[in-house]
Amino acid sequence: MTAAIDALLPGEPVVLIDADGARTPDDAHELPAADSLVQAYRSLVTARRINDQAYALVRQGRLAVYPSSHGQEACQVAAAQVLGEDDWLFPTYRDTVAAVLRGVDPVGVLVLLKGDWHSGYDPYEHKVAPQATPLATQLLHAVGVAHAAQLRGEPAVVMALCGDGATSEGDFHEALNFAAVFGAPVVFFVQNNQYAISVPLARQSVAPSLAHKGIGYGIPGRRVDGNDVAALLSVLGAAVQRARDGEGPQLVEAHTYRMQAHTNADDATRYRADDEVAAWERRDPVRRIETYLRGAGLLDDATAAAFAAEAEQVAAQVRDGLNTDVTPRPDDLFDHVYARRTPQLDEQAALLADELAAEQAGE
Amino acid sequence: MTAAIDALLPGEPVVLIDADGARTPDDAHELPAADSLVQAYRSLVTARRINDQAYALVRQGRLAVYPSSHGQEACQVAAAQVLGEDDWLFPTYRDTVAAVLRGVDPVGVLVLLKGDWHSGYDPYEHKVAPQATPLATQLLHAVGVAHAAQLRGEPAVVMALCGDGATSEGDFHEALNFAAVFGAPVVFFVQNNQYAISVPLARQSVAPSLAHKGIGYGIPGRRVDGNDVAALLSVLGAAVQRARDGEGPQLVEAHTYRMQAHTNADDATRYRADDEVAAWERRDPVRRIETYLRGAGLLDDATAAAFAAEAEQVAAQVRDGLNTDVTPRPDDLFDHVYARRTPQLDEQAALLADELAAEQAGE
Amino acid sequence: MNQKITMAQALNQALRDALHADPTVLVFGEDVGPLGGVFRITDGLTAEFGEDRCFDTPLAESGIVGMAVGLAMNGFRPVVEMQFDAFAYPAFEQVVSHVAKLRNRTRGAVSLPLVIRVPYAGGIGGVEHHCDSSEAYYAHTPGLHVLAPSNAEDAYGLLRAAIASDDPVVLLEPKKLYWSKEEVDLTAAVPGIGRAVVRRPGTDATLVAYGPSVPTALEAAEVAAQEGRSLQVVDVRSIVPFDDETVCAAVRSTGRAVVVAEAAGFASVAAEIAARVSERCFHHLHAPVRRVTGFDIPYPPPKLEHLHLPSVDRILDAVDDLQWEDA
Amino acid sequence: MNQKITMAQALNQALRDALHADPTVLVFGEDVGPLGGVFRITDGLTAEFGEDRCFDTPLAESGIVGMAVGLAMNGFRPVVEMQFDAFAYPAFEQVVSHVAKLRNRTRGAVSLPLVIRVPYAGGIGGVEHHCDSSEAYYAHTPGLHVLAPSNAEDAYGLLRAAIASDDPVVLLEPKKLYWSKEEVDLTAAVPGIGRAVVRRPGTDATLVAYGPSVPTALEAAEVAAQEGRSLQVVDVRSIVPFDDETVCAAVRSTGRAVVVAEAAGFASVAAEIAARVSERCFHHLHAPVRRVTGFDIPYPPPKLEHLHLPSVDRILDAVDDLQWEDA
Ligand SMILES: Cc1ncc(C[n+]2csc(CCOP(=O)(O)OP(=O)(O)O)c2C)c(N)n1
Ligand SMILES: Cc1ncc(C[n+]2csc(CCOP(=O)(O)OP(=O)(O)O)c2C)c(N)n1
Ligand SMILES: [Mg+2]
Ligand SMILES: [Mg+2]
Repeated sequence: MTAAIDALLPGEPVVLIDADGARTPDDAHELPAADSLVQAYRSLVTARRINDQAYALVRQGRLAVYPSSHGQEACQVAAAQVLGEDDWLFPTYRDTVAAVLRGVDPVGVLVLLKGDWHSGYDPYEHKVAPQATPLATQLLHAVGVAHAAQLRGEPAVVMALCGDGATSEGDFHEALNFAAVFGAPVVFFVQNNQYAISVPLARQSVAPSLAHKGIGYGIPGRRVDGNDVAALLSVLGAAVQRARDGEGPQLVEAHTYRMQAHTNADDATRYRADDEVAAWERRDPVRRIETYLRGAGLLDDATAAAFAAEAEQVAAQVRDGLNTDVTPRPDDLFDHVYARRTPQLDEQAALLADELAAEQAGE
Repeated sequence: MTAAIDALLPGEPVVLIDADGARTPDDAHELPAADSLVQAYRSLVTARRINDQAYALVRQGRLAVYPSSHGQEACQVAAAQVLGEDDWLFPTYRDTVAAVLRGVDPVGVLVLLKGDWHSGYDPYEHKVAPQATPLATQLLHAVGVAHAAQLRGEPAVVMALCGDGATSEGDFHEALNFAAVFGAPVVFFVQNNQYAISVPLARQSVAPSLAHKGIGYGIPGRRVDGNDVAALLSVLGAAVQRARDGEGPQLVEAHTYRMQAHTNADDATRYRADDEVAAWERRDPVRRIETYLRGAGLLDDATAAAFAAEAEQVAAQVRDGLNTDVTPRPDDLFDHVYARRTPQLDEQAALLADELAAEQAGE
Repeated sequence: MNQKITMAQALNQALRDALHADPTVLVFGEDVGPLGGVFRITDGLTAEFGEDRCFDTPLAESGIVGMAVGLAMNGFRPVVEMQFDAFAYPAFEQVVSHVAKLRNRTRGAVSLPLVIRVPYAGGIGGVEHHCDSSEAYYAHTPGLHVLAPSNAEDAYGLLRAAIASDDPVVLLEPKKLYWSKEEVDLTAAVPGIGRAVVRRPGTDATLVAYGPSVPTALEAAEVAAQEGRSLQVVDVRSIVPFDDETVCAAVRSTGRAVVVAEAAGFASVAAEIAARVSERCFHHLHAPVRRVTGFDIPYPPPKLEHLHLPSVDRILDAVDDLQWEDA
Repeated sequence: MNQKITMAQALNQALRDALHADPTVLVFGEDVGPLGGVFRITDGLTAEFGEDRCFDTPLAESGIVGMAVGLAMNGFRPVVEMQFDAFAYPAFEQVVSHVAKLRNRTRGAVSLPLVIRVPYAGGIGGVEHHCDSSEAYYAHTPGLHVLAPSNAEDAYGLLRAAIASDDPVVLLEPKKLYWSKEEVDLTAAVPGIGRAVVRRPGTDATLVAYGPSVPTALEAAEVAAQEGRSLQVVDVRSIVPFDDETVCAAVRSTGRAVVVAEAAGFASVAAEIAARVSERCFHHLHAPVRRVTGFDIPYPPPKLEHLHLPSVDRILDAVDDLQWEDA
C-alpha cells in the first residue's frame, strides 16, 4: 500500500518556456500542443483583463475588495484548462479568474465582493465549489466530492486550490492524508506566491519545498514554474490524468508571485521591497507565452487583437454586471438557513417584515 | 533556512540488539554504554511490573481503566532515560510508565484512572506535563514550552510523545511545523504501535513511514526498532543532543506493538489476529535486552533478582496507594476553575454546601 | 411489534434500516468499521454493507466532517460519528463555518444532508473530555438542527428523521442511556424534528428537560408525586428547531417551571429555554423560572460528578423554591 | 492626561505598555509582526521590542493557541491575535479542552496567563466569516474570562487587566469601534475584570448591552429621551465573570429591561442575561425581559447586515413593547 520514496520526491521546478519566452532544454516533458498553448494565451489575456478590471472597480467603489491573482494568471488558466466538464474545481477567494474560465458568470463570482450575497453562482452548474475563505477547509470538501465520484465509479477528478500560507493549517494535513488513504482523485494545487498577506514563505515553512509535504502522506509532489503556463499545463494535466487513471492524489506546487497587495485593503510596502516585485515583473506569465507563441509563429497581430477584444468584452460584461445595483431580498435572510424555515425564523421574518412595512408606511 | 533532503530522509529502522538478544551488524551506531543499558533493563523490569500491576488493579475494580504500554516499555524507558532534569516530558494517557520513570509518584499518575482527579501530580515538580487525552494537542504545548526555554537561553529539551493514530490530527502538523519554523528544541517521539484503538496503520497512512512526515516540515526523521531499548537510547539520545545543541526538532518513529487491548474496555480480538500478537510476543523488549546483558556478562542472577525486588516494591507502592480511598473535597469543584472564584461560582458552591449540610443533618 | 432493546441497539437498527433503505447513506468515523464503534452503535454494519458503506477513517475529526461535507455535496448522505463529545471540537470550524452555512451561502443550491452523531454528556464515570455536554455550541450556531433523544424509541426515530433530513443534524446521544433497556416500537411514527412531547402530565409545575436529564426529571416527578406535588415533565427532544408551542403551553398550564440540563448553565440551552419561557409565559408565571444545570465548571472527575449533575434532590429543591406561598 | 485616540490606538498602547512593564509578555499571531496586524493593533511593536517579543507565526490558529499554552506554562504571558472572529474556530479544541481547563486539571498547579484577542462582530460591511459574534462559545466554556469593551478607555484598561490576569482571557474587540475617536484617560484606574458599569442613568427601562451594541443602546436612549422616555444603559463589559450586582440593581430600579447584542439570539449571552435578570429581578419586573439580538441566521452579506443587526429602531420598538399600559 505504501509508496516508494523515489516516486514521491519532487524534482526541481519544471520550466518549459523560460522568462524570455524561449523553450528550455527540458526534454523530460513534452511541450503541450500548439492549440492548447494558444488557448492558454487567449485565457491569459482575459484573465489579466479581469484582474485589472476588478481592481479598477474597487478603486471606483463598485467592489468592496478584490484579492487579485495578477501575476498568478498562468496558474489560474492552467487549473481551469486541464479539467474536463465533469471534473470539479475548488477555488479560494483569490481564484476568481479560474472560476470564470471554467464558465461561471464573472458577475456571479464577484457579487460576494460587492456585498450582494455570499456566493453568486450555483456550484453545480459548472462544478465549481463556492470560493473558500477559511483557509484549507475546502481541501477536505474536495476529498469528499472526489471520494463520492470514486464510490460511484465516475472518472471525475477534483482540482483543489490553496495558497502557501494555507499549507500550515491542520486541514491541509488532514485533507492530503484522507485523499492518500482513500486514493481519492484529487489534485492539490498550491499557488505559492511567496506570501500569506505579509508573512513570507520562510516564516511558513522551512521544508525543502512545499511539494515535499506530499511525501509524508505517500503523495507524489511536483514543482513547477507558476509563471510558465506551458509547464503548468503539462504538470497539472499529468496529475489530472494520473488521478483519473485511479492512481490517486498528487500535490503540485507552483512558484509564482502576487504582484499586487493581498487585497486593496493591504499595504504591501510594509513587508516587501520594490526590487523584489520588479524582479517578478520580469517573469510575467502573459508576456512570456506571448513571446514564445509569436516567435514560434503561432500568434499573429490579428489573433492577438481578437483575443484582446474578447477580453475587453468580458471586462465590459463585468463592468456592466457590477454597475447594476441589485438589492437583495430581505427574505433571503431567512429562506436558506434550512430547507424549510423554523418557527423561530418565521417569527423573526415577520418581525422584520413588520418593521419594513412600518418604515414604508412612515415614509 | 531550508534543509537539504538527504539530511531529512529517515533510513531503515535502527536495530542494535535483535529479537534474539544479539548485537546486530549495525556499525553506524555505537551501542550505549553498559551502565546505561543495565539502567535501562532495570527500568524495563519496573515498567513491565507497573503495567501488569495496573492491569490487575483494573480487574480488581481499583482502577476504572488502564491504557497499558505492555510491549512498548522500551519506548517508555528510553524516552525518560535520555532526558536531563531540566528537560520536559509530554506524555499521553498511555505513557504512565514514562512519567513514573521520570520520578512522578505512580499513585499521582494513576489517580486520573481512579476517578479522584484529572491530574494527580504537579507538572512542575518533575517537568512532566499532564497526560494528554485529546490526541496530538499536547505537541503544540511542547513546542511552546520548548520555545520558552529557547527565548530564555536555557538548554532544556522537550520530549513530546504521541501514537501512530495521533499523527493524522491537524495539531500534529501544526506542532511539527511550528517547531521547525522556530527551531524549537523538541523531540517528537511517535510510538507506532500499529493501531489506533481498532484502526490499523494502513488506514492511518500510506506514507513510506511515519518518520517521512518530518520531511514536509524540514525536520529530520528517524526510524527505530521500538522494542530495542539500546537502539532507542541511541536514536532518542542523539535527537535530544541535537536539539540541545540548537539544531532544532527531530521526529523519531519507533516500531512497536500494543500487546494488550487499547484499554481493558476494548476487545482487541475484534480487529486483530492472535498470530499477529504472538509474532510480536517473540520480540518482547524486556527479554531481548536481558538476553543481551546476560550474554555479555553484564547481568547476573543476583542483580536481576534485585531489580525484580525493586519493581515489586514499586508495584506494592502502587497497590497500597490505590487501595486507600481518597474522597475528593467538594470545594475542589470550584476552587481551581480560576485563580479566584467568580461570584457565580461562590453562589454555586454555597448551593452545594447547603445541600451537603442538609444531607448530613438529614442523616 | 414492540421489543425490549437498548438505545444503542435502537441506534444500530436505525443505521441498518437507513443503509438498507437508501444506497446513498454512508457511515464513517473512528473505529466504526470492524470494531463497530467504541459504543458498538455501528456493530456489524461493515460486515453487512461492505467497506464502501461503513468505514474507518484516519484519526482526524475535522477531516471526517470536512470529507462528509464533500460527500454530501456530491450525492451522499453521510452519517459520521464523533467518538466522544469533546473529541468533536477539532471539527468545530468545519461544523460552524461550513456544515451550518453552506446551504445559506449558496442560497439553497447546495444542501447538506449529513448527520453528526455525538455520544455526549456524563454520568458514566468517565474521565475528562469524555463527558462534555456540548449542545450549546451547536444550538447557538444557526443552520444546524440539534436533537437529543431521551429513550430508545426516540433515538431510533430521530436518527431516521435526521438521516432523511436535507439539513445537517447534530444528534446528541446520551451515553448514560445507551444501555438502558426499554420497550420500543420501531414502527412507531418517526417523531418529526421540531416536536417536544409531554412525558408526564402534571398540574403544579413543569420540568423542562432533554436527553439524559429526562429520566432524572421523571424520577423527580415520581418522588414529588409521593409527596403530593404534581409535576409535569416536558421532553424537549428537538433543541433546534425548538417547539415553543408545546413547551409554552405546558408551562402556562402550571405557571411554574424548572429547566433541567447537565451542561454548565451559563449561556446554555437551559438559559435559552428559561429566557424564552420567561418572556413568552410572563403573565402566567407565579414564580421565576428556575434552572437546575451543571455548575459553571469543567466536567469534574468521576468521584465528584454526582455532585455536579442535576439530581432528583436538586430538582425538588428548585421546585420547592417556586414561591408556593404566593400561589 | 486625556487624549483623543481610537480604540485601535488604545489597544496598541496597552500592548506597548504591557511589553514595557513586563518582559514575559509576548505578542504573536498572523501578520502581527512587521505588518502590525490587519487592523494595525500591533503596529510598531516588532520594531520597538524585537522579533522575540512580537512575531509572526505560521498560518495556523490551533498552533498559535497551542503554542501559547506551552509558553504560558513555562513562564510567559502570551497575547495572541486571531485575525478575525471566525478564524478563531480552528483553535476551538485548544481553547475549550486546554486553555479553559488546564488550571482546573492540575488543581491550580498550572496557571495560564494568556490573552486571546479576537477582533469580532459586524457592522463593517465585511464578507462572511469576518463578522461573527462568537462570544457565546467562549462564555459558555467554564475557565475562560470573556471581556468586551465598548470604548477606547475600557479597551485599554481591559487589555491591561487581561494581560495582568493569571487566568486566560478572551478579549472581544468590536471591529466596528476600532476607528472611532474618543477622549481617553489612559491613566484611569483599570476597570476590574467582572465589573459592569451604568453608562447612562434612566428611570423608565434598562438597556443591557456590551461591546459593539453599547453605542447603539446609548443612541437609542438618546432618541428615547427626545421622545420623553428615560432609558438607563448598562454596559456589561465583563461577560464572564458577570456582574449580577450592577446589572440586577439597574433592572430592579426601572422594572423593565431589554438586552441588546449582535449575536444570534438562541442560546446566547443575551439569553443568559435575560434568564438571570428574569429570575433574579422577577418581582420587580413590570414586563417580560425582551431581547434585541441578531436573527438566528448565518451572518448576512454586507447589503443586508443593517437588517440583521440590532438597530436603534428595533431597540425602541422593543422598549415600546414593555407593556407600559400595565405599569
Ligand atoms: C482559517 C483562516 N485564518 C485566517 C484567515 C485570514 N486570511 C485570509 S487570506 C490569508 C493569507 C493566506 O495566504 P495564502 O494561503 O498564501 O494565500 P494567498 O492569499 O497568498 O493567495 C489570511 C491569513 C482565513 N481566511 N482563514
Ligand atoms: C481528538 C481525539 N479524538 C479521539 C480520541 C479518542 N481516542 C483515544 S485513544 C485513540 C486512539 C489513539 O491511537 P494512537 O495515537 O495510535 O495511540 P495509542 O492509543 O495506540 O497509543 C482514540 C481514537 C481522542 N482521545 N482525542
Ligand atoms: Mg500566498
Ligand atoms: Mg497506536
